Parts: sequence; C-alpha cells; structure tokens
Amino acid sequence: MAKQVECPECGATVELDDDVISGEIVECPDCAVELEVTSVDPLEVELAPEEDEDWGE
Amino acid sequence: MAKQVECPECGATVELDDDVISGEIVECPDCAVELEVTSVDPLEVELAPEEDEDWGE
Amino acid sequence: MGQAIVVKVGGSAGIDYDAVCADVAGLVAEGRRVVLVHGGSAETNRVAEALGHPPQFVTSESGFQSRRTDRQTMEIFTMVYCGKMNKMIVGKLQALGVNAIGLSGLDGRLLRGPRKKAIRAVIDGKRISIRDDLSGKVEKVNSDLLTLLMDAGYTPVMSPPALSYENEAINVDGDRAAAAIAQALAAEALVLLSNVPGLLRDFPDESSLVPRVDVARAEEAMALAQGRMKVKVLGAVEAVQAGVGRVVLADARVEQPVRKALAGHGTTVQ
Amino acid sequence: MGQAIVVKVGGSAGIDYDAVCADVAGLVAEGRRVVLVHGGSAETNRVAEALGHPPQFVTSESGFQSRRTDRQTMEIFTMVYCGKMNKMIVGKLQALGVNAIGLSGLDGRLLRGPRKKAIRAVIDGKRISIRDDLSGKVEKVNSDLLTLLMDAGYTPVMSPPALSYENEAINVDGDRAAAAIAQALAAEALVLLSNVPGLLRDFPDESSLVPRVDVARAEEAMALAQGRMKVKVLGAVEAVQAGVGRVVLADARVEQPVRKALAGHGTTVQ
Repeated sequence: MAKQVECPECGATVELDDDVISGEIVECPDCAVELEVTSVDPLEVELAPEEDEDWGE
Repeated sequence: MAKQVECPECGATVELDDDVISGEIVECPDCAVELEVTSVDPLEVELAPEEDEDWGE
Repeated sequence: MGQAIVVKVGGSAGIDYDAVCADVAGLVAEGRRVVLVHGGSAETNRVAEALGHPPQFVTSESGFQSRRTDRQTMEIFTMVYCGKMNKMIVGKLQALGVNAIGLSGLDGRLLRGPRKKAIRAVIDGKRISIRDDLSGKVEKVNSDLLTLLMDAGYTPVMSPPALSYENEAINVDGDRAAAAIAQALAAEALVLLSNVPGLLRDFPDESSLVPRVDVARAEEAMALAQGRMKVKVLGAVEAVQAGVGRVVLADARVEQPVRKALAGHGTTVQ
Repeated sequence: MGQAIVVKVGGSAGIDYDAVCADVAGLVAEGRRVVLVHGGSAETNRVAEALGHPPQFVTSESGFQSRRTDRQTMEIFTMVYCGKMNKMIVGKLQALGVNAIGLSGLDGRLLRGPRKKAIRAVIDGKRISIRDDLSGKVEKVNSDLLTLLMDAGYTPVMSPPALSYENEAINVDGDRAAAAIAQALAAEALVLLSNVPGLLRDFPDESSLVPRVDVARAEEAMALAQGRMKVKVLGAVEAVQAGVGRVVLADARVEQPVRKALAGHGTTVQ
C-alpha cells in the first residue's frame, strides 16, 4: 500500500514517496497547499510554515 | 668531556648534565647566581630572568 | 560628532585583516567614527570540522545558501566569531592605538530580530522544512549604546550572533546586520569588503566590475548577483533606501581597502 | 549610584551557571550594580583536547599551578572564554531581563598589565625558564568604561584575557583580575564563587570551613590554602588591603550563591 495521508486543508488523499522523511514538504494534488511531513511513523502532515528569505551567515 | 660553560657573572666553570635542555635553570657553583641555558648546541647560558609569582588561569 | 562609517569585512579565506585594521586605524586617527563588523565563516568551517561537527549548508529554493545552525553549531559559531575572530581584530586595532571594543549582537541587546520559525532547504533533491534552526534576521539595533561608546572614544568591533525576541542567540547574515547598523546610525557610508572586487557582470571575471548600481534599478543588479553577493546587494539596496548615504561593495584583499572603497573603487550603490 | 558588587564565578566543572545568573538577576532587579567575572578552564581543557592541542600545566617552584599559554593555546582560550562561556552567560542573563554586556580585558583596554618576561616551571624534575608564555598580571583597570556602562543600565560580564603593555592578549588569573576590578571600582564586596564552600582548614573536608580571615593574619590562611585557593586568598587579601569592603570565598554549587555569600556563608576576608 503506497504511503497515503489525508490533506488537512481539503481532505483529499495525498500520495507520499516510500522514502519520505520527516520535515519533507509535499503539495496536495487537489488544493496545491504545501504540507510538511511532521512524522513518518505514524505518518502525519501539517500545513507547512511560511518562510521568508533572509538567512544566516 | 662533561658539558661545561663559563659563568657570565664570575667566570667560574659550570658543569651541566648530559641531558641538559634549552630553558633549563642551573646555579653557578661559585657565585650561586641563577643561569638559564639559552642554547644547547652551541652551549650558551645567560643570567636567568627574574620571575614573580602571579600566573595565568 | 561626524557621521559614522560602517565597515563590514567578510569571513571567507584570503581576507587581509592587517590591511583592513591599518586602514580603520588611519580613519579613526583622523577623528572619523567607525564601526567594524566582521564575519568568520571560513574559520568556523575549519573548527567545526576539527571538533567533529562538520558544517552543513542548506540552499533555499531561490538559491540562497546558508549555514545549518543547530545548537552545537551555534556554540562553535560563537567560539569563532565572538572569541577567535573578534578578539584577534580587537587585538590588532589596540596594537595600532585604536581603543577597540568587541561586541556581539547579544551584548547590550545590540542586534535583535525574529528567529525563523522554520527554514526551507533542498537536501538530496528533497524539499525540506527545518524547525530548529537558530537563524534569523536583524530588525532592531541598539544604536544608543554604539553612540555612547563612540562618543567616549571607543571603536565598536561587532559580529553576529544577534538576540532573538525569545532571547536566543541567532545566526544572522553579517552584511544584512551591517546594513541594519548603518541604517540605525544614519551612517555616511557602509563599506562591504569581501574577497571579490565588487558586483561582477559575469562572475568570476574580476574585470567585469559593475561600478555603480542605482537603487531604482536594483533588480538588474540582483539578477547579476550570485550566491552570497545576492545577500550583499539586497542589504545594500535596503540600507540606501533607509537613508544610508551610500554603500560600496569592495575588495578586502588590497592595501587601504576602506579608503579605496570610499574613493569609489568597487561597486557603489546609491 | 550605589557601590558595585563584583562576582567571580570559576570555570571548573560542576558550576551551576543558572543559579549564579538567577541570583545576579535578582540583585540587578533590586537596583544593585553588579560586575560578573567568569572563568572557563574546564571547558578550555576539553576543547584544547578535541583540537589536538592538549592543555599543559606548569607548576612553579612554590606550587602555583597554571596553564602553559603558547600562541595556539591563547587562541583556544579566547574561543572558550570570550566566545562560548561569555556569550552563554550573557544569553542567560538577557533571558532573565538583565541587559548584560560581555567584555574581555582586551575590549576598551579594560584589563592591562605586564606580560611575564619568563615564567619558571618544574617539568620532569628540571627547573625550566619559559620565555614565550602569554601570561601575566592585571595592574590597571579601565573603571571609567565600567562605570559608563553601569550608569547606562548595563551589567558587564567580563573574562580574561587581559591586554599586555605590548598590546598582546595575556592569560591572567580570573580571581586576581576580579580583585583588581573590585579595587578599581571601590566595590562594596567581591564574591569569589568556586566548587568549594570556601577556605577549608583541612582540604577536602568540606565541614572544615574557615568562616573568617583577618587580613592582618593572612599568612595563616595562605598556609592552609592549596593550589588555586592560594591564588584566591592572595587576591582577596590584596583587595581588602586596597579598600574593597569585604571579600567572600563561597560555594557556586548552591541556590542563590551570591546572596548566601553576601550573608556570610563561606569564608569572609576582612
């Protein structure tokens, strides 16, 4: 069974790669919202946090 | 020939151990002044610098 | 009391700190008020390697590259930036008769700003969100403390880290921090010294130097800039827009690098 | 403006910096002027080991022990004292609402003194004179800068190194430096915190605490003191003789270590 999870935004089923890792960003195929894989076992996703450009040294 | 050197203070002959190393402090047998071995090859001595007690961490 | 000149010297290899310090000493001797900001990235990589916690760099989707700063990295970062580099530069300036005072952004809350809640990175082709990165942005500068010290004859020598609003040490970009300091002091000029002559039309050809950048047409410059130069140009444009007289991107590897920059050698952003 | 309290917290293992910082924060909140001086010897040994330049200690003929400080050691020393330890303590104090400012003796020429032309050591039974040791003594303190900062509401957090008269960074004893700072500020009290309750009649029996030392009969205390405690007692006596209200040698491993010391827990030298 491929790894699947429900999109918290629109409820669609989101397919994940087998080698998905914690912290990975995926897009919901239906509503295109960005999701963050917050845990792999059990598989959980959240809306990915916003992020602006300025970075450290 | 044991290692010898002339005392810069009183001219006496100062005997040094075979394993004398650079920086070593020795006392002149005659005038008891403290000498520092500043070089081993060639053998050279100077009056040892004064030194007070306060030290680093 | 004249306006301040803020000089930022990069931390990459090949920087001639003696030339920079001698130049700063000359300016201070003429009564100029100077704030020197420095980096330390090359040295941080070396020490991190030696301590068995090799540096990791993350590249954002839009190509910005920066240091992955977890807790242990931040400790190494402060050891090198605030310890080794800062006190080396303070020592050199003191030996040249400049009464330098070394300060990080934590000290006296000199540099404050938000810690990034999460940063995006591309690692092994995967788009990743990292939540525990100790990096962020400078939004507030305690210019009163800098003025208090300069009025009393001291020359501030500053470096990251900054202080997050949650009072954590955060890794911030040295060029953007220098730009924020220049803005807060309404500096006459901000000089960003690094191991390139300035913005190059086609990197790495050093003869393709872009002498001037008009802030009104900054996008062109941003398009030319690559890697760290992108961040420098961004900081320069922000500074000029916020009232800094001019910003010069110039070469740290020459004699009298600061004077040359002030005389227009390099890329002047106005 | 009340008189200052100078607190020195040692760098040996087992020190509870959170307790010390919380206590200092309490005093500052009550309007007391505090200067915190810290060490970092245990951490310096660890990092020196990790960087492949293990620490060497030299013991003088009269039993004083101290760190052999060659150039590379001084770099590691500044990384740990001025980088890691100093900014760790500044960060803790900032998080407790204290506007701490971290400074070494190089900064603003806060601590100056002579570098030892040569130091004596006993190595493998041989009496040795070492000429390139970067260690020395604190003779001058820039108390004007400390007062300027405290008047403006900042809490100085200081550490070695000091600046030699030839403008080199030199390793100086933290306790003696704290004593010199206390003298220069005519401090009300100097509290020397370490991982022992105070001067012990027969070390290491912690119940054999000597509650009071009269400076007029300091030799007795010096005879009891061993190793680093000798240096502490020497510094304490000098400070009191030079006008510091009182010096308390106390335990850094307890809750509210500074308040307890000020209330007389430990060895009070007067």
